[in-house]
This record gives sequence, structure tokens and C-alpha cells, in this order.
Amino acid sequence: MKKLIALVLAVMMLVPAFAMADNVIKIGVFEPSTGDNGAGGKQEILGIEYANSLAPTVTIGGEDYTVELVIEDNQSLTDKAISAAQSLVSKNVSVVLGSYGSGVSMAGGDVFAEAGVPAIGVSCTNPNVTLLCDYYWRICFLDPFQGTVMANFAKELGASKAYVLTMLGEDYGVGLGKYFVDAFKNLGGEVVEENFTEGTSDFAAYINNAVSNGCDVVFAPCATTYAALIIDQAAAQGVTFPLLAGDTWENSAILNAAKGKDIKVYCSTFFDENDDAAAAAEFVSGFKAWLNADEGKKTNNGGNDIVAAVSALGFDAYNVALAAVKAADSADPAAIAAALPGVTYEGVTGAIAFDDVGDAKKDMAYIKYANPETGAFDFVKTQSVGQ
Amino acid sequence: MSEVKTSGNNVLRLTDITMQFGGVVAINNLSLEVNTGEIVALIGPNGAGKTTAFNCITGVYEPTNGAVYFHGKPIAVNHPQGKMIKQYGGINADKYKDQKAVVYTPDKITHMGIARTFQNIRLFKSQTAFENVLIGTHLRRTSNFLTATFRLNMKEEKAMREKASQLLEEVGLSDVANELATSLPYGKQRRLEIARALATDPTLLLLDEPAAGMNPQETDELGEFIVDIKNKFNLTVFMIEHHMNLVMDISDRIYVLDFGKQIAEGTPDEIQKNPVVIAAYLGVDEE
Amino acid sequence: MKKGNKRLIISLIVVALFYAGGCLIEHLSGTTSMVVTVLQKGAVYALIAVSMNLLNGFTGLFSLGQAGFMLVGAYSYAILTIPMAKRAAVYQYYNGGWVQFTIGVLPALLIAGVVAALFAALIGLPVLRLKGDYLAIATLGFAEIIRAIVQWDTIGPLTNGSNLLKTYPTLKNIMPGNTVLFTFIVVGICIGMILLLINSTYGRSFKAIRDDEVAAEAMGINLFHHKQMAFVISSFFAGIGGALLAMYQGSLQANSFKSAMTYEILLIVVIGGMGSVSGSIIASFLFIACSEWWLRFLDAETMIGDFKVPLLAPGFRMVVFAVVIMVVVLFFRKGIMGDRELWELGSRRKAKGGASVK
Amino acid sequence: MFETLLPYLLAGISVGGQYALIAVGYTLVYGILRLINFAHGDIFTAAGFFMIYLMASLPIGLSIPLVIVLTVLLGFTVERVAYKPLRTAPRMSIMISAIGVSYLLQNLMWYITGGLAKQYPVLPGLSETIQIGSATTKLVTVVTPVLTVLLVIALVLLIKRTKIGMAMRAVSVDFETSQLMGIKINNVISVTFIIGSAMAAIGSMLYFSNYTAVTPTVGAMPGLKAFVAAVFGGIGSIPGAMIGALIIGICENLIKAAGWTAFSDAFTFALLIVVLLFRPTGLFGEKTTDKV
Repeated sequence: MKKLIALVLAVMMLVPAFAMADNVIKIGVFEPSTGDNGAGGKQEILGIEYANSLAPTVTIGGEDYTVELVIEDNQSLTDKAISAAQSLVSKNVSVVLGSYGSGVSMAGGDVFAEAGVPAIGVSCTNPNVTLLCDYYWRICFLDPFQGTVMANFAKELGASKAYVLTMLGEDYGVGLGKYFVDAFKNLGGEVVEENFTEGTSDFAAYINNAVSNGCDVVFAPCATTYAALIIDQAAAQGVTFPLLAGDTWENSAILNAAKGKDIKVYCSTFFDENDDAAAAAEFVSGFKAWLNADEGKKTNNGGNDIVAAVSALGFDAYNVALAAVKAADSADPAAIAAALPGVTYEGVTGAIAFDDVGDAKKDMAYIKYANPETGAFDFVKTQSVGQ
Repeated sequence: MSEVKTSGNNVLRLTDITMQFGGVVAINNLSLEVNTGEIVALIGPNGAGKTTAFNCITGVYEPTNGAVYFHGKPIAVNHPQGKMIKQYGGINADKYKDQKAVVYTPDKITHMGIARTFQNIRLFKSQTAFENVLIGTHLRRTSNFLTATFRLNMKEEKAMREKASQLLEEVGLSDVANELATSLPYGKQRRLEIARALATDPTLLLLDEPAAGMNPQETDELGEFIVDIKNKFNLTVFMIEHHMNLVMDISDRIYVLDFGKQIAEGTPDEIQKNPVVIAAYLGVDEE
Repeated sequence: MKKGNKRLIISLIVVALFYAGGCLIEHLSGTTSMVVTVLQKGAVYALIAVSMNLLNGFTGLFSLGQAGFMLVGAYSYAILTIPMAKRAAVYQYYNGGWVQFTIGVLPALLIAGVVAALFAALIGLPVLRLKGDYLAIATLGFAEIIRAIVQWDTIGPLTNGSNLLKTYPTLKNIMPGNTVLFTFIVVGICIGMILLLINSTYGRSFKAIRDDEVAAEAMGINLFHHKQMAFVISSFFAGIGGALLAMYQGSLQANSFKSAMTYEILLIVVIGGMGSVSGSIIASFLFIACSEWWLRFLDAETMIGDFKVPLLAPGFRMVVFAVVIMVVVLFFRKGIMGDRELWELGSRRKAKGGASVK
Repeated sequence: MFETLLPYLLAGISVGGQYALIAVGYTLVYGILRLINFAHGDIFTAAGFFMIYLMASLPIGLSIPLVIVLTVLLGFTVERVAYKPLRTAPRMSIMISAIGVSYLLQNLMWYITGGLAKQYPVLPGLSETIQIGSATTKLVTVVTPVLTVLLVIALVLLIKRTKIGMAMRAVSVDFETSQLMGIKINNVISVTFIIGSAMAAIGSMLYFSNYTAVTPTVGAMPGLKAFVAAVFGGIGSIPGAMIGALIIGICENLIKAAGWTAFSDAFTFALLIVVLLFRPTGLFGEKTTDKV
């Protein structure tokens, strides 16, 4: 028995993990499909898959290469993310897309950098993703921007004292919260900051704190799991002030939580499905059709055909990757990495061009309102720091 | 306080020991002496509190009242405290009031030179006979965990091992040195437990029913064995035993305990004639 | 005794071959291949599992604080080794943080262990007086408390609060191309020390305490003193293990050191066999290889032609895993090695029952 | 002052009551098997998922009893499969088995639900909001303490008055002897698990009506806290468990009110350790001396 185990072990260890057919270029998809951010991750994957269904091949050196998507679940956990990233790298992907959530992206970043595989961040908004990793690019806006935007918006709603609630140990929320706080204070507002610990279900006390501190707006960037609870319990306690959050809240989980309740929920996001720009409109209609054609995809989207901004970003990310491959005219990661900085692309989420850190130069966020009656997101306005 | 003066050569000395669990008085005002070189037996019907007495001596229990002296040095002194003051069912409580309570943990007491065996054998089950005895020698180590880990204590380690195998020799278990302790036959396990106790270099050896579950012949051998090691390691032996012939054969003096009270004390012949003792034992037989 | 020596030599040769193999594989398949990942992480987990085994398997103390001590070790290492140039960026919200110096990797590893050991010494004072499962739950609690403190915003300038620590020297940039060798060397030295301790007179008395506390105390073994010793030493190596894990991961977040991690390690120890160092080592490599590599396919929805393989979906891997573990716990309670070591196989101490059996 | 504290107290009482119902399971099982049933929190979670999946297709009148039945079955099975075979094994391996079961249940739920939060259905009579003094809250906040007290009284009567209850007490005092006295240990243990699971099921309905998102790991924290409550109240004592739970529920809400939100969980463990050190028998537990 033991000998057998030992033997198997030895053999498996010696199997080199190499295997590559020709005329196939592998694009790694580094996304959570389980865990706190699973919902958003799945929507992002959908966007990527849709893009892939439209552009399944790419020409390199005159030859057509079929694009194979290699999807790994990073489970929304920084430690699991590392092995997920390693598994992608070991499958010889040429470029990586993802992830939803900044923590996992930063964790995976090292692995990609180590292997010299370029990664394109889809909706990870923490500055350090690109700042501390030379192989990470990103097509969405950053938290300092988003935080400022929401602070401005809060002021416009007439708020003077904000209650900022973030999850202890979640760098995305804590980071975004900090930027919001700075911006809001600069605008002359007061702030009460508090954390909840992972696995918290009981938010009653936090809502009470917000009320008893006389806050007139809540900013709670966190995973949708907790968002749903916060909204539900805020409504249960009949709060009158609005709840604000970042991109994560643009999710059907939020709509379900807010539906039929007397509560005002706003979030900032990367894209609006009612955008009348031609590209966007085309994408939206196409994507809806594609979703409705397949129940499985629809469930992954949260059971409806509402187009999430992260899906749009996923769509753009894939096309940016293809553009980079074309520019490099090679499936070699190094070449693609070299080509990426020069890539520019007219995406459905706006024009994408990278600055020297590797971030897309984006200066506009879409603010949406979770409409309790219709159970859909209403577009409120676009906002940029300028205002 | 007259009791506390020690009469010269006694090794162990209990004065007014009372052990009470909640309302139950397990030992009631027991006083006894064990002198150097003696073999003293503590007998009595089941539940008379013999093992409890051992536990008070070895620091497993803290007596409710009374004192234990070892070579004249107090190793346990106590008087009813807290809610025990109300509950206390024994006597002579006030005699120890103004003495400060003395408590030692079992390991300290073993360190002072009292070693014991257990009524229900307690060998280290995953260890071999040899290792069991070897563990007994750990107590007299001079090395700390660093010197031991990095093997800077080779000399001592060697000495320990020699001593252990020597002891196994003494008790006639060398042939089974590498057997699992728990795989040994009953009699050998008892001997092993004694060897393990001897490994701690005791001056007083407490044996809790060493002959339990042995046939007459084994018992006789054990008797000789006890006397034998007593002389070889010049020990004092204090034992609890039910096998009367063994007790009568080897012990110099006998204490009889019944329902926690001492009902008799004396030489084997005296005890055999003692009506109270006989009554106590007959009483038991009736049940 | 001679036979023992021969076995020792043989097993040393085996170890040497294993080391050589490790390096060879790395040079053949490149640092980023899955097999190398498994070798690195497996080795790290081996150390952690052995350190836990020292406590649960050899001393019979059911402690569930391992993740907490790994956390302490990992953070101590990372905080001390992040290069000055990068601190401003890493501690972006705490303008550079408090610590304004950097030390070498090896001293940092050592300090990681020492700090973890100090924590253990403090926690041990109260907790080790508790028995059995109370000890388990109390240590579990302390691990959680430590995590809460590390993430606490107020000491953010030290721990970077909830945010990742990055840019500290990782396996890759210490011995480029020889990451496996480095890991194996450090882990090897640590496990070697643990082995020496276990086979010393102190190790024997640990086992005595495990087998029978009352008898051990009657043998003059000071229970608390020895338990404390085992606890502190175990935590020392858990700390180093945590630091190595940080080096392996390349980025560090308190969030990942949950009780789930402790459970994983505990299960590794059980699979390997309570009270068997070699068992823990084997089990670690098996566990990591399966969870990170061989069983990954279970998580991927795969089509064979038009036929969709049933059950395969994200999360299935962990289910299979948990089932296997339950089977081991219920039907092979001795685990792979029982409480024997590789070099004892075929020796005449057969009937020997492990701490977790009979 | 009271005006501001009232909502915290209400929240504390209701969550405390929900912990109490979980704690009963721990205290009964531990009282008899001396086993921390690590899986209990996950059984609680499972009950939540049962409700979600049943309500999707069945009317509430059927769902509620079915949820209880299913949860009881789960608890019963866990005991038979994972604990019964280890009756004679050392405590440690039973506990490891318990951890294994918890690990398995969590991964299973993770696999089935994709690890995503599921919205708990609205239970009439629990989810409506009401006004109490200055505080607005859900009806469940009021229902919970009442229901909890009633259930606990019922349980205490069951244990004091009925034959099986007597058997349970006997077993918890002395396993071996009661076996000799001809008590069918296994039945008694099964009953304990059944009662515990049923309580967990009811607890889950109250808890999730209050906190409406269910994830595979959601039960872990309440589970641990409930265990702490059981220890605090004195292992084996059902009223103790309830009072312990209420105290913990209220304390953690007051701590949050005081702004120490990051440490509301840490507090629970700190409390546990303090209790274990200074009063291992808890508030209402009896002292036991182990024989040498």
C-alpha cells in the first residue's frame, strides 16, 4: 500500500506539466466563481465568453489561431488565488484576464510576473494591483477615483456626515473606504468609520451606530453577500438616509435585497446598459440575446438578462487582449507584454489606453440607483472627479 | 503541637489526615508512621480509603485537614478552608489553623524521593518496557531541552539507558525490554511498574495492591521480590495489599483502615488476633 | 541497534535522493510548473504539519491554534523584510508604516519563529491548564483573536491592517532557480531538530504525558512545564512555517489564516498518522499534490464530445477531498504510518498502537 | 440614554435567543458525549438551505415541518455515521471526526450552492417590521425570545419529567454505570442529537429571517458563539445555555455600540477563556472530580 502510494507520488511528480497543440493560443481567465465575489466573477466570465464567441480566432503571422479560454476559480481567496494562478501559468497561457476583486489580483500578480505572463485586470480597482506588479495592466478606473466620485455624489445628495462601513481584512473595501473618507473630509464632511468581521450576519448594531451618530449617508463598499444583509437590515430599521457603495454593488443580489423595500441604494460602476453609444448598444443587445439563448448562462448572470458592468469590462478585456496579441503578432507572453502598453482600443466601456503604470486612463463613472419598485438599476448620472 | 515533633528515624508520617469530597469523608483523622527500612502494610476492606491515603501522600489530592511529613519535612499541610469550614466532618481542624498550608504537586513529591505504583496499572501504553523505565530516569536529568535536542548530553543519555536496562535486569524483564509494555502478562506489568518507580531513585516506595490478580505462587514470588529490592536499594516500603499471607509474611507493621478510620495498628500477629479487625473483615464478607 | 543504524542510513539516502530529485525536477520543468509548486508548498506544509504533530500527536495536547502562530510568524517575517524602497507603496494608507528598517531573510525567519514562540509562551500560561477539547476551543479562540488584532486598523502602520503585504523577498528571489532546494533545506533543518527533540529524553516524557498524565506526573514529570515547552517549540516551528508560506505565496493577508487552515493541517496530521513525523511529511505532499494539482480537473466542467461529465463543477474537488478524509478518520484511524516512522518499518515493534488508536 | 441603547438591546436579545437554540444542541451533546460537535453550526446552516430549496416549490405550511424533519435526519445520520463508530476511541479522534464532518458539510454546501449567498425566503409573522419605542425592527426580534423561553421550558420539563429525560441525565452523569443499569446508550444519544438538530432548525428559521443571506460558512460563527454560550452557562444545563447565549448576544451588540466593532467576535473567545480559567463549570454546571 505505502509502497504503491510512494511510487504513484514519484511518477506523478516527474510528469512534466507541458502540453501545447499548435494553432491554439490560450487565454487564462483568472476569476472567482465561488466565494464572496463569486457572483460578480461569474458575470465577468460571461462577458469574456461572449467576446470569445464573437471573436474565436486571431491571426498570428498570417495563420489563424483558435483562442482557448482556460478558466481557473480563485475562490475569492488570496491564498487559493496563488495556486489558481500557478495552475494557469503551468498550462502555458499567453495572457491572463482578471480578476474581479483586487486582493486576489495582487496575490496572483507575483505568479504571473514570475512567469512573465501579462495580466489584464478587469474590475480590480486597488492602485497596488498595477503599481506593485510590472505585468499587470488594467482597463477599469481606480479606487482613488471611485472614492472621490462617490464622495462628490454623497455631497450632492446633501450629506454632511457619512458612516463608512467596511469588512475587516478585505483590502478592496477598506481601501475604497479610505479614499472616500479622504475625499469626503476634503469636501468638509464628517465621517464615522467602522469595520465588521468576516462572516458577520448581524448588522443591526452597525445601522444603529449610523443612526445614533446622526449620519445622513452610508458608504459601505463590500461583497454582495454582506451588502444584501446591510440593505435588508437597514430597511428593517426604517433608515431614511441613502446607502452608497462602489462597483461591487452593481449586482442582482442588491436588487433582490432592495426590491419592494423603502430604501435608497446607489452605486458607482463602469458601464450603463442604456448607454446610447453605438458600440455599447450593439454589445448590450447581442449579449442579452446570447444570455437568453442559454439557461445556464442566465443563471450565472443572476437569473436575469440585466447587463452587468463587469460583463462589459470582461468583453473589453478580451478584445484588448486580442488587440495586444495582434500587435505583438505572436503567442509569446513576453511579446504580448511588450505590445500591451501601446495598445489602444475603443471599448464598450469607453476608450482604453494605458498610462505608464499600466492603468487605463478613465475619468468617468456611472452612478446607478437600485429601484425598489422595478427591481432594476436606474441610470442616475455620469460623474467624474472634475465636478 | 505535640504531633508535629518527629520521632527520629521515621521516613513518612501522617498526622490527623482527613480527606473529604464534598460531604463524603473518605479518610477520617488518620495518623501513622513509617520508619526507615520498614515494610509497612495498609490494609482494610474495599472503599476503606487506602488509595485515597496514597493519593494524599503523593500530592494527587490535597488533604482537607492534617499534615504529611517526609523525613520530618512537611510535604502537605492543610486545614478546612472556604466552604469546607462549614461542611467539615472530621476533627482536629483547629490544630492546623495557624499553620500555613503546604501543597506540592505529585512531580515535586516524586522528586523528593517518594515513588508509587498504581492499583489499576498505569504504564505508558505506546512505549516499550525499556522506554517506560527510561522515562522514569528523566526526573534526575541535568540537561535542558536544548542540550538534549542537540545531543550535548550523550554521557547522561548513555547513563540513563544503562540504568534502565540494569533495572529491567533486576526485575527480570530484560528479555522483554523491547516489547510493548501493555503486551506483557499481568505479573510482568506489575514488576515493570515497580522498576519504573525505582528509576526515580526513591527512598520510600508506595505499592498499591502489587499482588492484585496474582495467583498464590506469583504472590509468593512477589513477596520475595519486594523484600529483595527493598534491601538492594535500601528502601522503605509502604504498601496497600489484600493478600493476607503476603502482608503477614513480609510486613513489619500493619495499619488497618475501615470506613476511613484507623481501627488497628501493630505487628502481623497482633493484627491477626485483633477482634476489631476480624469483625471488620467478617463484616465485609457478609456483603 | 545496528539494524537501527542501517535503517537510519538508508532513510538518509532516501532523503538525499528526494532532495536531488526535487532540484532536478525544478531544473527540468522550470520554476513555475505545477510540480515545483507542489514541492514548495508541500515542503512548507510538511514543516507545519510536523510542528502540529509534535503537539497533538506526541504530547497529546489538542491545540487548534496553529494558524494563529503561522500568522504571527508570516507577518513578523514580511514586516521585517519589505525593502525600504517599497514600504511607501505597500503601506499606502499608513504613509510608510512604523517599521523603517529591513533585515536579512535568515535572521527574519529566525525572528518569525521566536515571535510566534513568545506569543505561545504568553497564551500557554493560562490555556495549558485546560484539558482536552477545552484546550482545543481556547486555542482556536486565541488564533481568531490574534487575527482580529493583526487586522485592526489602529496597528495598521505595523501590520498594514486589512491590506496585503507584498514585495518582501520570496522563495523566487532568494535562490533563483533553486527554490525547491532552499525550501527543502530550511524545512529539512527544522524537521531534523524536531526529530532530535522527539527522540531525546524530553521527547520521551512528552509521549509519557500523552499516554497517561497521572502516571507521567508520578514519574516526576512536571506537566505544565513540559506542556508549555512542547507548545512553545511547536509554535516556534509553526512561525517559521508561516514565514515560509509567506515566502511561497509572495503576498500575505491575515484573512487567509482562518481556522479552516488549522483544520486542513490537522487533517494532514491525521492522514499521515498521529505521532509519525514521516507520516506527516508524506501526507503533506500527497494532500498538496491532490488539492493543488491532481484533483483540479474535478473543478472544471468538462465535455467529452457533447457529453457533459456529471458532477464536475467548481467545488467538487473539495467534496471528494472531505469524503476521503472522513473515510480515513473513520476506517483508517492510524493513517498512513500509524505512529511509526519510515525507518521503523519492519522493525519488531509491531503491535504498537498509535495515540489515535485503542 | 435608554432610547439610544434600546435598539442594541433588542438586537442583542433576539440574536442571543437564536444562539440559545443552537447552544442547546451543544450543551446536550457535550453533556452526554463530552464532545464538541463542531458540525452543529453546519447543520444549522444546512437547515437554512433546506428552507430555501423547499420554499422554492412547496407552501410554507409544508416547508417548515419538512425543514425540521430533514435537519433532524441530518443530525441523526451524522451521529450514526461519524460518531457512533468511535464510541470507544479516544476523545481526540471523535473530535477530529467532528471537524471532518464540518469540513465535509461546508464543502458539500459550497459545491451545491456555488458558494454564493442565497436569499432566505420571507416567513410571514417573522419578517414584517414593527415599531418598539424608538426602535424599528423585525417581528422576529420579539418572537425569538418568547419562543426560545417556551422551548427551553418544554425541554427542561422533558428532561426532568420523562423517562428518556431521566435516562439522558443518568448517562450524562456516568456513561458506564448507566450502561450497566440497562440504559440503551445509543438511543439516548440519538435522542439528544434529534433534539439538538430540531432546535437548530427552529433557530435557523428565526436567525435567517433576521439575517437573510445564507452562505455555506454562515453557521460557523454563530455555532462557535453558541458553544461559548453553552460553556458559559455551564455545560449540560439547558437554562444555563439560554442565559449564557442571551448575555453573549447582548454583550456583543453593546460592544459594537461602544465602537469596538472589530473585536465583537474576539470578545466572545476572550469571555470563553476567562470562564474556562476562573469558573470551568460555568454559571450553572456541577463540579466533577476525575478519579485516579
